Amino acid sequence: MAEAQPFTIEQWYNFLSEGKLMAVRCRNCGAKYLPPKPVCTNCYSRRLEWISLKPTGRLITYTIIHVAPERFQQFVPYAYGIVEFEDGLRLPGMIRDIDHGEIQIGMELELSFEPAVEDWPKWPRYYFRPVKH
Amino acid sequence: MAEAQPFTIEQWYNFLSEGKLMAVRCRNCGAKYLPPKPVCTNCYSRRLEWISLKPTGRLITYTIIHVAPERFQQFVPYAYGIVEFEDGLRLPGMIRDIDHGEIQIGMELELSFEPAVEDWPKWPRYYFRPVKH
Amino acid sequence: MRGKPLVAVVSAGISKFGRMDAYTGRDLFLEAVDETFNRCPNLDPKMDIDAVFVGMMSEAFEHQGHVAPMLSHSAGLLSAPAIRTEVACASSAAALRLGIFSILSGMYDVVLVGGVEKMTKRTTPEATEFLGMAADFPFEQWTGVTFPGLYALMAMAHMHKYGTSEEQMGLVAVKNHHNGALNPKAHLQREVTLDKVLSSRMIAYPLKLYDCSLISDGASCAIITRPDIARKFTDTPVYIIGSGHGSDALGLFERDDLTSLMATRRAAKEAYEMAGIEPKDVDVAEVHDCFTIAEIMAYEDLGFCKPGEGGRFIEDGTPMLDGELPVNTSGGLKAKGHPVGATGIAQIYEIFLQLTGQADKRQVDGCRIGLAHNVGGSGASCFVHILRGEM
Amino acid sequence: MRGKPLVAVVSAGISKFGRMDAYTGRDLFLEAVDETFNRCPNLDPKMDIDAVFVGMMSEAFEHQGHVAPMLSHSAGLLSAPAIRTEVACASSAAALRLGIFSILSGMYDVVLVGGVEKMTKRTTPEATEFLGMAADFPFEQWTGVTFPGLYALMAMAHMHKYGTSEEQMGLVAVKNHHNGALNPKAHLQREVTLDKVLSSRMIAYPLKLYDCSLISDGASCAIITRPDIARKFTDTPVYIIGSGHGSDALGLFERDDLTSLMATRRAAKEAYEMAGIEPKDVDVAEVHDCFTIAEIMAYEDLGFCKPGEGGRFIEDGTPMLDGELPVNTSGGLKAKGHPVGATGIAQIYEIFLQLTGQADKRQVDGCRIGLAHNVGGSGASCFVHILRGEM
Ligand SMILES: [Zn+2]
Ligand SMILES: [Zn+2]
Repeated sequence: MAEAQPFTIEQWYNFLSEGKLMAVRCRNCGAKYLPPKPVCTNCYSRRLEWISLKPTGRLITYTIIHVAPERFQQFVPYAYGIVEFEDGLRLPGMIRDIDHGEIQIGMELELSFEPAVEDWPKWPRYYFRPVKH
Repeated sequence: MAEAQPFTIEQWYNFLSEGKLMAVRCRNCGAKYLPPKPVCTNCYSRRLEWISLKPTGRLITYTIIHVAPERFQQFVPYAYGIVEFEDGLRLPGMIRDIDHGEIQIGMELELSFEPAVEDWPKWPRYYFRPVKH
Repeated sequence: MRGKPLVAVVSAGISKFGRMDAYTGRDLFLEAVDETFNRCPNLDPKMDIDAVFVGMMSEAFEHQGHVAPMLSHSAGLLSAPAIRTEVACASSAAALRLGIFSILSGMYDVVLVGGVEKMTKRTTPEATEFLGMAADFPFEQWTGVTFPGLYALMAMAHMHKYGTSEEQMGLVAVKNHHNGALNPKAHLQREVTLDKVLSSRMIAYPLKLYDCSLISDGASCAIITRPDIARKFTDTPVYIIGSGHGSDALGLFERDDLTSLMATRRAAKEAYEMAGIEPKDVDVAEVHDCFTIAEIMAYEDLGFCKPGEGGRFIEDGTPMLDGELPVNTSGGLKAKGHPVGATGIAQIYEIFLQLTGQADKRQVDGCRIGLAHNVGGSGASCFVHILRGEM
Repeated sequence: MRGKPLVAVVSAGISKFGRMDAYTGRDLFLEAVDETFNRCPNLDPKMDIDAVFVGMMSEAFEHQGHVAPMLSHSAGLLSAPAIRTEVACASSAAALRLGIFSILSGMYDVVLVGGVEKMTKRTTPEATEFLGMAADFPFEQWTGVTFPGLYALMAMAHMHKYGTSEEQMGLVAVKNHHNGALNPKAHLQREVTLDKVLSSRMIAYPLKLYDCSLISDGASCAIITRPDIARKFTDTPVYIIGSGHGSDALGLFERDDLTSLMATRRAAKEAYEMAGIEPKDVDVAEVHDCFTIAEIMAYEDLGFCKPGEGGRFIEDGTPMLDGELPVNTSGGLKAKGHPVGATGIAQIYEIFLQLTGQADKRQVDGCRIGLAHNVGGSGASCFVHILRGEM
């Protein structure tokens, strides 16, 4: 448990704040994890490595949220969806910089990287936006 | 469940904000409750009544609190104890208006009544102080 | 042995559901306990009850953890040790399942199971925040999803894959409000039209206000015993003959299929097999309609209809009060209300009433097999219980 | 049948306890699970484990409820249904007890039980606030008490009634730091002098900083099975032969006696009777030393000495590592650390190591009977488990 870059969610957000979308790969069995985890739970090996993912993927499903908790009230109404990257790895998040009427299941979206917040949990945020070709 | 003055904790704090220390008595078996409850759990009768208690009692045990959560930080260090009223009914609370060195187990204290706060849970607070003879 | 009674339900009770301004959680719980004891005069609470299992979702609403001994003591059961179970909105079904295990283990003979949630003293943004804590924090809460949002993501996937319509979802709300209007304990006791549902304000597209269950205060309670001693307490015991529990990934994004809850399918399989029955044998069901799409998915995942046919199932009228398989006769979470920790046992209460002929205006004639389906969060937990009456 | 094994513990593991900056709760849990699986190569986690019960005290620290399926899935056990238990600081002992019930019920053969709490990423006022939620809100939290404050009220009553001294309490801290210094998993691995304890800063008179347990991150895990299949998994199973659970009023002010925990006395009575042993038969014990006064009360309530003699019991050296009945060989909550939800099973882990001769520098020679005592909050919940090794 003394790795310089432990295979944990905290470290994943550290990478995100450096502009990197990362996942964990097991060097024993090849299983990939997003969210990351410190042990491969396919083969229970600890021979893990960080791999970077291309930060663009396909929209699986989405919604438009009109009622939100306090801290997201400023964005209402906002689009929110699940995006699938390579190897079936997925993340959920807000979809911005797009007309809500133009959102379609199956469309390509890319991940944006935001700075980390000051207070707990001191993580950066991220969101999705249309790919600029 | 449609009583004007239901036998609940909410109603107990309503009474407190009116300067009344109340308890619940069962008219069936005579059991007394502080905290109040809407059913006598000695005999499971609902024939209850509110009774008022004399707001002075005897200190059972106490401490001096030096580390407190945010909202009580302003009072640190503060004395805190458990006071027993008539019939063995007890309440815990801060002890104020007294030198900490003069606090003694067994001493007589009286309840103070404070106004209700604005935000949740909209209850008044109370504390204990030496009886002014 | 299939269909063998696991335990008997000998009594049950719930508080009024709704906005109960004068009541804290422990006071509501005592109301549910009081109805339960009143229905069962042969029970001596202090002598007979061996233990208490109680479900509550969140300590945040009343800033109160460690509620199990508090509720047990407040109900006058100081000598019955008490444990809280938490699996979000399925917390009290978990309490029931563990109560069943504890009786089967031989450690206890009579157990009080219950649930409670006191929600309405908080603002709507606060309640949204507290309920949201049952979603994955690092990836779901942190990125701005809400519970209606999570079910909306499933609704969109279901519509996309199967052509399920907003009208079909709306019909679930119409049905459940119809039933709720017949239930004096329900939070909302009034009918709604499909038009009103469809024109209600948007919460998370495509889910509108009337697609969402209610934020309510409430508590629930049941007494379960060893089957062989049930008649000491009542002449009309109801037997639990199947209990199923399934789990899934917490994050919706970590699940393969977004149009079905694997946790429900697993729980249903376990419960049906234990009970030795099939979906077609169910006479009356309480299912987890936290959102209308959830009830449609429940029809499919419980095997009442095929995958993708949940929309047509409600259109055809099968789950109506006068249909072939009445679903949510109580009004469901939609109209009866959804004090989350109380919901699982409140479903058992409704099935208990139905199977003992005590459901008054919403009584289903000649029902013998009842099913209760309770889901936690966006579907990472599910419990299915199957009950059999003696009528 | 007295002393009959209820279940076997075939493996156990804990994460490092302490300030684990890089780890969220689920990552810590996986660390505990990983040690557990490594100690038990004959176990096939995905095939063998039927269910997961996990204790966690508060959703507030990580803004995360519904943790049971999250932890189970994160540990690779997607098909094992998972339930969280919560009774404050005794949450994972509750998970163990329900795991035992579930095996005795015949529903499961192999169960993973565990606990977790991730506490140190929050500020001390936040942690004080979150821990405080396990006290009665309407009368205790609302009027300004803290957890050190509640135990200080008991300490004052104990001192007043029995003449117990601050020095005697301090000796508990000295002992537990001595043991913690021998435990590589402990949060603080250094000895302290009585002088340092007595001169540390006041937290809640008469309790000083070194009278208080640590705010720590950590997770714990154990595998329990039907006794008759235990040897499939290990050559050195440890048997749980007694399980006791007691509850009390949540509010300290509602209890008759402030110098003793009725919940402990009840749990101990049940556990001793089930195990068919007496306090003098215990060879090694982990007791709930959230504050030094709690360990002194535990000596008395567990029957290791008479009421009021707990202070002399530590003075006489009986619970020292080389004494007649070593208590908290792990360092206890005081030095090993107190990630509250993890504590109950972490005690089982220490007893498992002791009874299988794996406790290294802190090994108690020839121990056969071990006891674990886990208290929730200010004493409204208590669990006692008695374990027997084969050595
Ligand atoms: Zn692998
Ligand atoms: Zn009475």
